[in-house]
Amino acid sequence: MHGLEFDIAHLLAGGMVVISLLLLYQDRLYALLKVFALHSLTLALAVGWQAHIQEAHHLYVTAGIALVFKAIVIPIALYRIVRQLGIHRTLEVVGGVGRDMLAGAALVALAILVMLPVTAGTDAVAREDLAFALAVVLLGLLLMVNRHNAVSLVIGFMSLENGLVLAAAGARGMPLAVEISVAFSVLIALIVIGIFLFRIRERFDSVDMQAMDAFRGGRRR
Amino acid sequence: MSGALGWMALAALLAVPAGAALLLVGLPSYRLGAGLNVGAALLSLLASLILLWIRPDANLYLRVDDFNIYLIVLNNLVSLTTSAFSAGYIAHELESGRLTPKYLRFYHAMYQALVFAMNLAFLANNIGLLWVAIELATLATVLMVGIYRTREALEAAWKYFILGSLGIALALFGTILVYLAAQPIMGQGLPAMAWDQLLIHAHAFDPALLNLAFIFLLLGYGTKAGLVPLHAWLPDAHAEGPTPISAVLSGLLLNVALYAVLRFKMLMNANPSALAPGPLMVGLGLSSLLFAGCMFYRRGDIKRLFAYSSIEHMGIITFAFGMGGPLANFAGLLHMTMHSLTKSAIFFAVGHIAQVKGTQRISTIHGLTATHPLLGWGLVIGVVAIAGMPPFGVFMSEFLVVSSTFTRQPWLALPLVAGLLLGFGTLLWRLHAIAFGESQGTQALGPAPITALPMVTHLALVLVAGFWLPGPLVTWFQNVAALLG
Amino acid sequence: MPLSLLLSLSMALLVVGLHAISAARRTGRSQQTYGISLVICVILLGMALVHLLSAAAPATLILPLGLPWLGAHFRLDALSAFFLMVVNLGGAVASLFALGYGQHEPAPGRVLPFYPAFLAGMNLVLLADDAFTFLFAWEFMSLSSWALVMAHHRESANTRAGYLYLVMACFGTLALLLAFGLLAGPQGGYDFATIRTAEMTPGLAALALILVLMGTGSKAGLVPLHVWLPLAHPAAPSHVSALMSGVMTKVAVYGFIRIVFDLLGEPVAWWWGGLVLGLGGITAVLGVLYALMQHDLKRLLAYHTVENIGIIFIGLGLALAFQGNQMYASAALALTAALFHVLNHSLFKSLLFLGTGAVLAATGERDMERLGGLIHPMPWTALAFLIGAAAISALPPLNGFASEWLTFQAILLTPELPQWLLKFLAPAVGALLALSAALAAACFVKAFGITFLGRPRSPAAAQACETDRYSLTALFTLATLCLLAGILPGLVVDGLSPAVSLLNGGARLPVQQSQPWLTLVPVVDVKSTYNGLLVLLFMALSGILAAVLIHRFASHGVRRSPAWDCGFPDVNPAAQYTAGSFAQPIRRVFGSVVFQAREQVTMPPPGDGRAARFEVKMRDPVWDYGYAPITAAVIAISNRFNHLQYLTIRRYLSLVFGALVLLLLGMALWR
Amino acid sequence: MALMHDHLMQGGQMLLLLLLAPLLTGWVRTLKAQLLRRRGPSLLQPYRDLLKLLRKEVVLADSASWLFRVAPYLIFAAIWVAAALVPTFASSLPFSWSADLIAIVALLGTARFFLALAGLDVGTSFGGIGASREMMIASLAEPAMLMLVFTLSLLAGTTELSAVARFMLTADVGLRVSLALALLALIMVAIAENARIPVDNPATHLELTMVHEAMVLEYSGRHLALIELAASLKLLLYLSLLGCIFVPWGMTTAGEEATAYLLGVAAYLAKLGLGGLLLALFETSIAKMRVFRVDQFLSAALMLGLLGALLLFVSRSL
Repeated sequence: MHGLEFDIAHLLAGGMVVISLLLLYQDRLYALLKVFALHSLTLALAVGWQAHIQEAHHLYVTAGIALVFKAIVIPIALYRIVRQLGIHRTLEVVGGVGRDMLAGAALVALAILVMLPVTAGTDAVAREDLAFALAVVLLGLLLMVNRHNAVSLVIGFMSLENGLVLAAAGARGMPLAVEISVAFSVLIALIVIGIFLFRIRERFDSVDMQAMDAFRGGRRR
Repeated sequence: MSGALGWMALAALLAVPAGAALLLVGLPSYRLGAGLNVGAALLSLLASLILLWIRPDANLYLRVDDFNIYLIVLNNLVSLTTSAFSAGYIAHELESGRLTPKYLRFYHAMYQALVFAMNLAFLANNIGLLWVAIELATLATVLMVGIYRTREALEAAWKYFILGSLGIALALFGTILVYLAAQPIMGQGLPAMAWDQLLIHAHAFDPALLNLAFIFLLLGYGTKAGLVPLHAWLPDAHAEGPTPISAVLSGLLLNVALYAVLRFKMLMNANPSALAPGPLMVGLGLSSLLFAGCMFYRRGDIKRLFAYSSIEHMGIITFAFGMGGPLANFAGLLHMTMHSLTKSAIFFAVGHIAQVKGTQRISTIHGLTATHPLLGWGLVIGVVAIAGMPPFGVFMSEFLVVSSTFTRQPWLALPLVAGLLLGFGTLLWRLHAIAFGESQGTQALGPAPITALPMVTHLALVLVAGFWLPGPLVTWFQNVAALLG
Repeated sequence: MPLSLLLSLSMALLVVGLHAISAARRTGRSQQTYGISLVICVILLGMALVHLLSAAAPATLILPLGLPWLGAHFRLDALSAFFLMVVNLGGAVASLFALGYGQHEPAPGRVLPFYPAFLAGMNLVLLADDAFTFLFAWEFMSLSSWALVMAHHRESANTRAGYLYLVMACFGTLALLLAFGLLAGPQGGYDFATIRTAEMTPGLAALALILVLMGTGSKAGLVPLHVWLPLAHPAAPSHVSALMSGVMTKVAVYGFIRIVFDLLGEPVAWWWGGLVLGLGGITAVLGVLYALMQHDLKRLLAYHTVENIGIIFIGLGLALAFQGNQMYASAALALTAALFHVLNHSLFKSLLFLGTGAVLAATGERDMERLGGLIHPMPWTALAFLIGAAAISALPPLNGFASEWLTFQAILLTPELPQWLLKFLAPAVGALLALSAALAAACFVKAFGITFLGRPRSPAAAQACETDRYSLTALFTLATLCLLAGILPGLVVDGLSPAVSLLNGGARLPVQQSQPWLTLVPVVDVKSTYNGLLVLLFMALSGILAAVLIHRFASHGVRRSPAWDCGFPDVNPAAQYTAGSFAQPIRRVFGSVVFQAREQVTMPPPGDGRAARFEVKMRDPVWDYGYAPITAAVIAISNRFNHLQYLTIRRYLSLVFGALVLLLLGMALWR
Repeated sequence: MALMHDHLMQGGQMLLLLLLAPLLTGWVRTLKAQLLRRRGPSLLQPYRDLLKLLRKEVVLADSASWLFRVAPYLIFAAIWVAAALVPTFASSLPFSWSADLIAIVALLGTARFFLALAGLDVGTSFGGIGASREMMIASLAEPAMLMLVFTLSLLAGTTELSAVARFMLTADVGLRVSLALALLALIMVAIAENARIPVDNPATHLELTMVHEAMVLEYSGRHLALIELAASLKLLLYLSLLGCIFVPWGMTTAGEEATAYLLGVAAYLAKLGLGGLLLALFETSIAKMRVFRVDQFLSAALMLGLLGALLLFVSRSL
């Protein structure tokens, strides 16, 4: 039976990594949002599964949070923002998707290389989850680094948070404090980002960060 | 009984700022708001002073120990003086129309929220709670940095927000890893996240996991502490936000982040087979020191200049703690304190100067000592003090750092000394241009001497600390230095 | 308890400074400040003299200040007493001078608070007995003097001088800091008593010596660390220049002696002496050559400070060389010469700077090319300045000659040294010393001749009038001391013998007072002797005799008439010899080598009305090859790094990202 | 009695120098004239000049200061004292220990210092020329002289002249290379210091190459007399210095009977005469050099002196 549990956890966590790679692959904003929703959905499933096999019921809450907020609310909200800002649909990728995929693969390898020997102490599920979580985090970072667009930057950040949640869920018996903090931080993050996007809307014509880079601090002095 | 009083004080430390924040949101009059701001800060300072004598014993969420208590007192002291300074500062901002009362309500509320978050961060006995508190502090400061809503301000806040939340994320990952390392030994649940418990059992943790955790924590909280190459948010956030916030950022928030790093360093030290955190911290410290030294020369904005000076000193402090040992640790703690006081004093002076001159451009500020003696000499004294010259406190810490380093690691002392000299030279170059020479620009009247009181207080404290440290404080530093190993 | 009194007096100086902050605005307060400083300095001077002459035992004191677990240690022994005497003598005379001169000060608010603080700082350095207190006072001294240099901050030159000064001071302090770090060891035994007893490996001791040379040399003005000195000393008000040049450099010398002779102590490697000796010789000659090229009177004097520091370090280097070979009798001679010259230089350099101050106050000019003929309006100042000039040019029977004579005698003992390097070095340094003495004479013929003699070159010089009586009193006090120290060197040598024996394992010079006619007899069995008193007597006798005889028996008629000048006297004072033209022969001989001096004459063709032009281009080798590259490098690096301020958020993120990946890779590969 | 006698000796020597100095100058002049096939003035002409100058009144330039009037006496006193400290016909005179060779050099320096100042005092261009060139020459001549002092003191173990002279009389000097170098250096320095050809021309005026004469151009009457006398004293000093160091034979030591003194005086006079002759020969046989080659001439002297000293430093340890 353990084998099955393990396989499913593995499947879900691995699925998240794959979806992160998919995020990297996207070059259109709406598609990016959809894929991100998928990402969060997978997260919800993974966390739920963890709750099941750890009999840690508070994790169901986490799963719920992930499902509701990250898979539904946030994508819709961002979708709204994008539409009402009317920002151009395509987002140019810095230096080609292909290179991103290569870098992503390398990062996944690095994550596994680092994590597997480290967590020899803990049980196999945690190891897998942690390795994949780290991979997701790194991929999210890569997404943030490689996009000019503010919205996709936010999405990269979110997928990174997803990775964190995955890790938290993977850690057996991690007290509720963490989930709360995660959800709470994500919430705050969303609000702030929303404010930001609107503020930016007031000041700039687009959410494209290049527009803001034009006013980088100190240059005018 | 005393325990009860202690708990009350502790509760006050958290409740007063939180309550004040809620109140201030709704308070229309900015005068009242400023007054309430000062009052709340004063109350929490008193509470922290009570904690100085009466310490409640720790529970799983909060605790007061040697290490954090003096930082808490320092924190509330500086927040008090800064709130006093900001009262005068804000009034002028209203006159000059850069801020509207609506934003002021927001500003004061955020100020108290920030104080609350920082107190919470210091008091937290739970690494998760610590993390939450620092996140909260970041968000509050982000909002305040952006408050002028100029393009530059927004962009600075945006930069700060993105880099800050990234750091926070990394720190969370590190926290989770620490829990993972603790969980097999200490079982699941809250104790596995409590400082005191962790310290007791740290020797048995999986060293490899701890190492990984420390890397994430160092990068995460190091971003908040503005260590090069994670520093990018710091200069702009200092330069674009209101000056009181710059003072709080440099004087306090950096300390909070460093405090977190040190906590985890203690954890690493407790585990014999984990990698020594020293070299990493020394490396980051040196890079910050040298980098900042190079950046002074070309700075045109006075606040950005001193923001880089904060980076430099964070580098020195990190270096000192990285070296470890009783002398270096003592020096690091002393330097933390002195830097908070001096740097916030400098920012007070800079705030007034920028308001008087109506600009932050160094190229348009000359001969301050002639036109505005109080501000000019205040700035000179502050810079001389921060540059590590007697009779000011920083001299003692730099004396200890350099001399103790040279006997242990001569090859580390050379870049350190080179960096110090470089920073000294480039910073003083700027100071000479600002404070001396033929005066330029507006000869507008300086602020009333009374508003310079916070600056004078800080400088006086630093001066006294230069040649005399009170006994209790010394024993304190020594105990903490021993704790830090 | 004299020590506690000394300390409280120094503290009193600080209080005076604080009080002056509030008082600076009001008139007459400058008199008050300087008066109190004068009184305190005189008391300190008296106490130091008593301690030195009574050869009292060292007194120590610990205050609960400074490093908390260590406390602030203070100690008064023969060495510090001698230097206290030097410092407070200079301080007293400068304060006396300032009683009059201070009233010409345009910005008293920037001078009065820092002047007493500066004095206090110097006194504290001499009394400090642990590393922290020493450096604390040392840096405080630098800081207060920096503030005094910045007093007239509106001239950009002064600001630059102050900046360079402060940076060099920081450099020196850091070097000393490292040195003390070595001496104190990892346990951090910072008090001098511990350091004295601590054992050091030769390698570390050598490293410490080099660091101390850098630290104290940068303050004393050893070449190549002297660049700040000729800029900073003249920038300050003249009485402060006198203090900085005449006294503060001596405090630096004290630092060197204290650390190298007292704290490092035995054993001394022989090459230490060679190093210091060579540096001293180079410093002496380069200093005077720089001075010869100057037209600014104060800067000329500052460069002469560099020269005299070189002479002092020659003595110290010889002492080290002798101590390295356990030749303590000879070491005693060298040390005596060095300390004697310390005293002498503080006397005549203060005198000269104060005289320059009087000239500055009377004419508002420092540039010699715009002075001249001042001997007529201000004869007394001229006389005092002349005595100072003769003394610094090492002319008998004045004091400069006595100490340089002793230095020569010490050099004449070097053939006893076993090491070949020293054998070759010593006579070469002797030649350098002789050269610098001769050049100094030339330089002061120029300084005095162009400034005071001839005809006024500017209206300001023509309308000058004699300075006030406070200043004159100060000037003649110093002049008298110069003469006394010159004709009674034996007494001085005996006076500073306790300090010498303290540093020299008990060995000292033979007692001089027992000699007939107070003759100076450095080494008993070597029969070289000098007697300033007799020389003075002879000269006075023969001169007076000649005068009396001639006026008695030959004519004593005098007729005034225009100058003869071979028949075509030039009416225009501008046709006189100027400082530049006076220095031209020497510039041709030495300057073309050292400074790559190039002369360029543009002579318009006949019939062309334009004036002919004569230009001299000189390069400062030390600056061009030592400092300019460093500054250029710093600026270049700053410009390169400056881009990092303007990256995009994405780039900053990738910085963090890169750091993370790098560390993770490290982790992965580490195991 | 003996002390009295010694003091008489000292005084006698000083007077003797004073009397001999003009004679030496006259002697050199006459010889030069003879060598140039001129009749030339009589030996006593310098005395007549001095007396004449002494009787004349002083003509002071308007811009002359008190220094200008004091300087001649100072210069004369310094040089006379210096000369008096050089053993002439008798070594170890009672006051010879009051100043050694270094002090003598320095005393000459004092005289030069004030002479140069006097040259600058009136504020004429000629005075300036003279002063600046004199100091340039001195800045090289003095070190050379001191190198000579080193050499001697290394040999004799002292810098005191009469002791050196006594040492030179003893056998253990031997022939040394460094002594020869020192002799050469001393001669060159002497030529430069006494403003003789080829460095300077004592007999010239109104020439842009003059050094010494340019400085004293404004002097007249008794002042000029004193300066002239000082100049001839200086020449005498250098000759007797050469004599007592390199040809010390015939020199008596104090406290002997009269015949010895007579012998000593005779030997001394002989040395002076010979020295004068050689000087005259040299001066007539060579042409004056350009002012800006003087420095090479003197740095050669300096190098010779340094070389001599170094050789000794090294040979001492062999």
